[in-house]
Amino acid sequence: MTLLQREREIIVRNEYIDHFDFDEVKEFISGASKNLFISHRFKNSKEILVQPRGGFPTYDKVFELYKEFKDANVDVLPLTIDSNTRLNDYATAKKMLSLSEANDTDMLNGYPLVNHGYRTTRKMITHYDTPVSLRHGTPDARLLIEVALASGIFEIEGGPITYLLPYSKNFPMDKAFLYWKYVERVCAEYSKLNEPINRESFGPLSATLQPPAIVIVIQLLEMLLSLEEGVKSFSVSFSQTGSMLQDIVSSNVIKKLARHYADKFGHDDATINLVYHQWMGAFPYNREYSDSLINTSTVIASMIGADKIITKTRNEAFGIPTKEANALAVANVKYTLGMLKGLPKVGDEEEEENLTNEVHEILEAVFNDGADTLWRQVFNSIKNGYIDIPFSPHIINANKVITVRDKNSNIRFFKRGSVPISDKSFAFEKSKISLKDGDRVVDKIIQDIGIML
Amino acid sequence: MTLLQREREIIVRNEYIDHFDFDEVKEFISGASKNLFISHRFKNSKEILVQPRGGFPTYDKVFELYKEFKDANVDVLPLTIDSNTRLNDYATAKKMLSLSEANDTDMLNGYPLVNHGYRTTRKMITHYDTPVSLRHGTPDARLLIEVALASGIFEIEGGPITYLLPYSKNFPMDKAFLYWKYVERVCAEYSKLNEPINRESFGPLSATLQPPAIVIVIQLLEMLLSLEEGVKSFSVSFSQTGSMLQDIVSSNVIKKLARHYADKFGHDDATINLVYHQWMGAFPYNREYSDSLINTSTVIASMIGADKIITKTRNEAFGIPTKEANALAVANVKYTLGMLKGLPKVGDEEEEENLTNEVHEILEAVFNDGADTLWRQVFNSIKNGYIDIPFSPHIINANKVITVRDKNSNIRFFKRGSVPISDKSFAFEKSKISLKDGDRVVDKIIQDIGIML
Amino acid sequence: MKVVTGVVGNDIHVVANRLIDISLAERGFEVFNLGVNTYLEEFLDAVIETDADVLLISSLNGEAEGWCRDLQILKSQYNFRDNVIFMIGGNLVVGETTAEEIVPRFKSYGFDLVFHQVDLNEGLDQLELFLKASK
Amino acid sequence: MKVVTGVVGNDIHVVANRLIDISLAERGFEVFNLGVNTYLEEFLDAVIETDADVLLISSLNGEAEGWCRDLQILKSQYNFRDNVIFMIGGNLVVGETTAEEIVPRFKSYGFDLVFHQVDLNEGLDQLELFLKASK
Ligand code: B12
Ligand code: B12
Repeated sequence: MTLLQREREIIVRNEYIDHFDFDEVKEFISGASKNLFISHRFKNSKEILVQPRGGFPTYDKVFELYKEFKDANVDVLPLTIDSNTRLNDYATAKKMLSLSEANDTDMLNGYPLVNHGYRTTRKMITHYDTPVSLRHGTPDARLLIEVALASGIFEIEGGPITYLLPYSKNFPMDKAFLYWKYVERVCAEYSKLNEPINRESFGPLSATLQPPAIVIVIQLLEMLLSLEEGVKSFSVSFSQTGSMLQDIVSSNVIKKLARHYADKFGHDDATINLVYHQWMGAFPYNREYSDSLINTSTVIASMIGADKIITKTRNEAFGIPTKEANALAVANVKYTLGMLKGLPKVGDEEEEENLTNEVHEILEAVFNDGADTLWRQVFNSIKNGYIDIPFSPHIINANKVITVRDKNSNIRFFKRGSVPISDKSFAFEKSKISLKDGDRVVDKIIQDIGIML
Repeated sequence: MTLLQREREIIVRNEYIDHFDFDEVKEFISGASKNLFISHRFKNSKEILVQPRGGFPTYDKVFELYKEFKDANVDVLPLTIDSNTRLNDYATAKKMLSLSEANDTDMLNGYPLVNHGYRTTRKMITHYDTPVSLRHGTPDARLLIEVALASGIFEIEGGPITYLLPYSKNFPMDKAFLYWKYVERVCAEYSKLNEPINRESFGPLSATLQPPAIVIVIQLLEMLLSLEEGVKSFSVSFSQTGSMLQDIVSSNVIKKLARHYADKFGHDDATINLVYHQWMGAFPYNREYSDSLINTSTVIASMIGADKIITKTRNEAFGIPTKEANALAVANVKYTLGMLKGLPKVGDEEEEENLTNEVHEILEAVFNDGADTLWRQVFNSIKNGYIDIPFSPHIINANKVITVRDKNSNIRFFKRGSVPISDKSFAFEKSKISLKDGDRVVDKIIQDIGIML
Repeated sequence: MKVVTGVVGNDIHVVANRLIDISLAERGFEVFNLGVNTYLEEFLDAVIETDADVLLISSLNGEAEGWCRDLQILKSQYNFRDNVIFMIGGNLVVGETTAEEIVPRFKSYGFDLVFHQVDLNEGLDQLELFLKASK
Repeated sequence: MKVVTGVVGNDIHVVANRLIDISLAERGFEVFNLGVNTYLEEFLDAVIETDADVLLISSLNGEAEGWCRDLQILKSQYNFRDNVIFMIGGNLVVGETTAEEIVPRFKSYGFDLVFHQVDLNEGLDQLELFLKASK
């Protein structure tokens, strides 16, 4: 038995789950319908796949949610996990699940997958015969992904950086790296049985004034950490920046560099896809405007040639959307995508060159770190502020980078902190910023956060 | 007294209007607020101006409509005229107006401007101190525009071709040309007093599978006919084609050629603006989809750098919108425009070259016609099918052109009829069309009309 | 079977009219298309002249009511043979009203078949069913 | 005036928290920001330790109710000096509920000022008014 397999046996020996039958799971995955694999859909579809967000405590409510989504012609179903499960607190999840079932109210903000178990969940997933994507935010997702994969969920979102810096205050970062290594390896193993399991990184991060250079660096690093463990299908992602031009530039650069670095590290056989998140920042308290915002980001997704788009709803500012509002958003997005065909190729040489330089500059510093493994180099780079995201709640984040928008809403470095972009790149960024005399940076930031309000 | 002035005196001596005081009107226009002139707004604003459609029978209802629009931050107010007035049937308009006033129901589908008169209407227009655009569809608009200009309406839509071919079954075309010559001259005269009066052509035509080459040819010809009479501010326009790429290509070509031909004909001092109409074809019976469609066309308007956008509403498929639905559309469009800044310049060389060639080819044939004046050359060109629009109800239209959409929704010539595009240009068009074996053209056309349903 | 069709009143919306023409022909009808901007009397004259079995009126711009509410009266003046079917469809009123409200109203004006915001193919299917039933 | 602030429960929405920190400081308050992911007991301890005049809690992810409904009980266990103001704001429940329903509920839990989906500046204006009034 390999070391990994021994660890897996221990992980699944958990009082909250029934006996975990690895052989049966292996057999299930080997024979599973191709339709469950998003990697298969990516290969055989030229259209942008549409995926909403969503999850409810009970099996029945998720089943209904999926029905609603299917009627709206969804391409990829989401399974959003509740926050107790995310923190490995299966006891509370169990209690809240029974309360939810008994009283017909939602006592959890997502689906407690571990408690439901793979035997039950698999029924639903094979019933709809549609790819499902696991949306969680769990630093230690080992048991969760075992159950997910056994259920037929063949896309796993997250990563040691992107599910940590925006989602946690003090979870130890080294543990996050090691637990995610486990996730990558299990995905890699199963990828040999049928179509590949797809891994997806979470590019939106804190969803607030994130500089594209940092986002792309993190995407590329999580990609490399994943491919390194044998994953063969990976999605990099980012969210609408607030500037159509910056989205286009980001897309062109991330597509080019993802392929470049994957090849450079010897992973020419891996497929890399691009996922675009509709606006992830503060939404207006106005459903009409929210619809307009969502539609605009759908148009941008088409223009940048994303492979998948993850949708929001008109209820975003108000609260978790009903299944109806959620499905409506999917239907509208599908409608708009349907009308956008044969779009022109767009770019901006100067901007793309600058962004490419910045990414190379930061990555060079990461790769030059003296540590012996890539994950330790990344770890050190975050610790010493080479990688530093605005508005992270995590104590390890340097918080020295300050970004503001230029007059065309592009996000620019105002302070670079310890991020090792060159003086030339930084000068380019600064040259775009026009703060008038007497303008306070904090007022500008508040205004820039609220750009869509 | 000039001949024109003599004609004007006769025109305004009409039993349905009070005494028309030319001197007072001249004085009013000379001293009118700059804010009433859209030509002035165009000069001093870099933003896309937003203009809805709308008009009701009574003064009070239009006053309220305007209030609603102003609250939604409108840039240009519309005044849509009822269909009796359009046909110079002021008697019926008068009767229906009194009925509307007495019973508080709308017995007219627009504002009977002639019956209301300029003294009354001017009050409303100066009250809002915002440019107003006259939307009618009147072949003989002589009296109408006298009253409009005297009221403070300083933009006049229409033209001898664009208000004829899509709007009439058998109004004599030569009369249309002569009546519109009057309109141009009056606009030109008044343009000397203050800011220029703006004239706008109606590019959407029948709003159904209109080939961009024909649309642009007609726009350029109406522009030249207008500038020829001394108009100094003119807007060419077209409506969303259904393909973002084709909109971009059309925009680039029309901007370039409008300037080119204006200069070539000696009108270097004239200002030419571009107006974009949101989708003018069949709307879905689904308000959500309609919102998505409207929003997408707003994004396109931004991308093509239109100077003004004319909006639709989510009620389009159902019936004439309420003032609330109409104002909501304006607010949403303004919201979306606000988020689109610094967009990339986009184009497609090959497509633009082809479209430019087609326009030149058709115009060359028009200008080579043996007639002595431009309007007669145009007249002949329509009669002999050089200019031929699909889905015109007018008996003079050749109806030999057939267009279908290619796989990216671009509108292409399938049959060119007598339109004098070169074999090379036509071959380019045909090469894009992919009708599968056994596909019937009529099924394709039905499908292509219903592209947004 | 002969059908007279066209768009009533000052309405110039021609697109549906062209499609109706084609669809009727395909379904085997002999079509007399008067086009847009046709007044009720012109329609009735054409029915007499062609000895048509069906009069199929379109209206899109909301004017239908004004132009058609006298159909009953005109019908009694003209001397139609039995079994002429009077049919109207399109967007029959200004603003928004439900079909439930509109259909009975237009039937009371003398129409046998009324279609408000209904697809033309559905309408033509119904026409054929109606023809079969009334044979 | 001393204010203790932070985001309650397992909530990691940090953006408003950063802005509140800045705005309070600008308004002349002495701020103790405990950041996101802070439990009610930690807040109350901090109020005691710093001898704060105001406790300003944020909650965005809908968890507020679960974490705050025992405030009344805890208040009676701690020995607060008079006039400590308890304030909460953000997006206080999961899903959608009206402020009319939420405000009284949270007041019954022991909060003096409750703001559901209210801009922070408006909330801070209200706080200052409240402070003036209770002087
Ligand atoms: C294209 C269009 C135009 C073009 C028309 C070009 C032309 N010559 O054909 C232009 C821009 C010139 C135009 C002008 C005007 N239009 Co217009 N136009 C439209 C639009 C956007 C699409 C119409 C269309 O071609 N549809 C495609 C065809 C295939 O479908 P259809 O006509 O809807 O018909 C379908 C059914 O109704 C049915 N059908 C039709 N006839 C029949 C008959 C039977 C028996 C059956 C069973 C079914 C049936 O079959 C068709 C396919 O399913 C509609 C709104 C919409 N529907 O989205 C407005 C609309 C019809 N127009 C409208 C109006 C008011 C006007 C104007 C008066 C201007 C104004 N004030 O806005 C002028 C009309 C001038 C006049 N004299 O009539 C209104 C009518 C209002 C109402 N009923 O309450 C509409 C609904 C827009 C609106 N919401 O305000 N228009
Ligand atoms: C950005 C964002 C994120 C980022 C957060 C990054 C970070 N670390 O900060 C990411 C993507 C990581 C994220 C994650 C999640 N999020 Co989130 N997120 C948002 C979003 C889009 C914007 C929040 C924001 O930054 N706004 C800008 C700041 C300045 O404004 P604000 O936070 O809204 O606060 C304003 C007021 O509330 C007020 N205010 C705040 N505190 C106080 C206090 C007082 C006293 C006063 C007077 C006023 C006040 O002042 C601010 C300015 O006006 C909102 C939706 C929205 N509002 O548009 C959802 C939202 C808050 N998230 C939500 C949820 C559920 C989650 C997740 C659980 C994932 C999920 N299931 O969807 C996780 C949370 C994990 C966790 N442990 O908490 C829900 C909450 C649901 C509810 N209340 O019913 C929302 C409403 C989205 C939704 N409709 O579902 N999220």
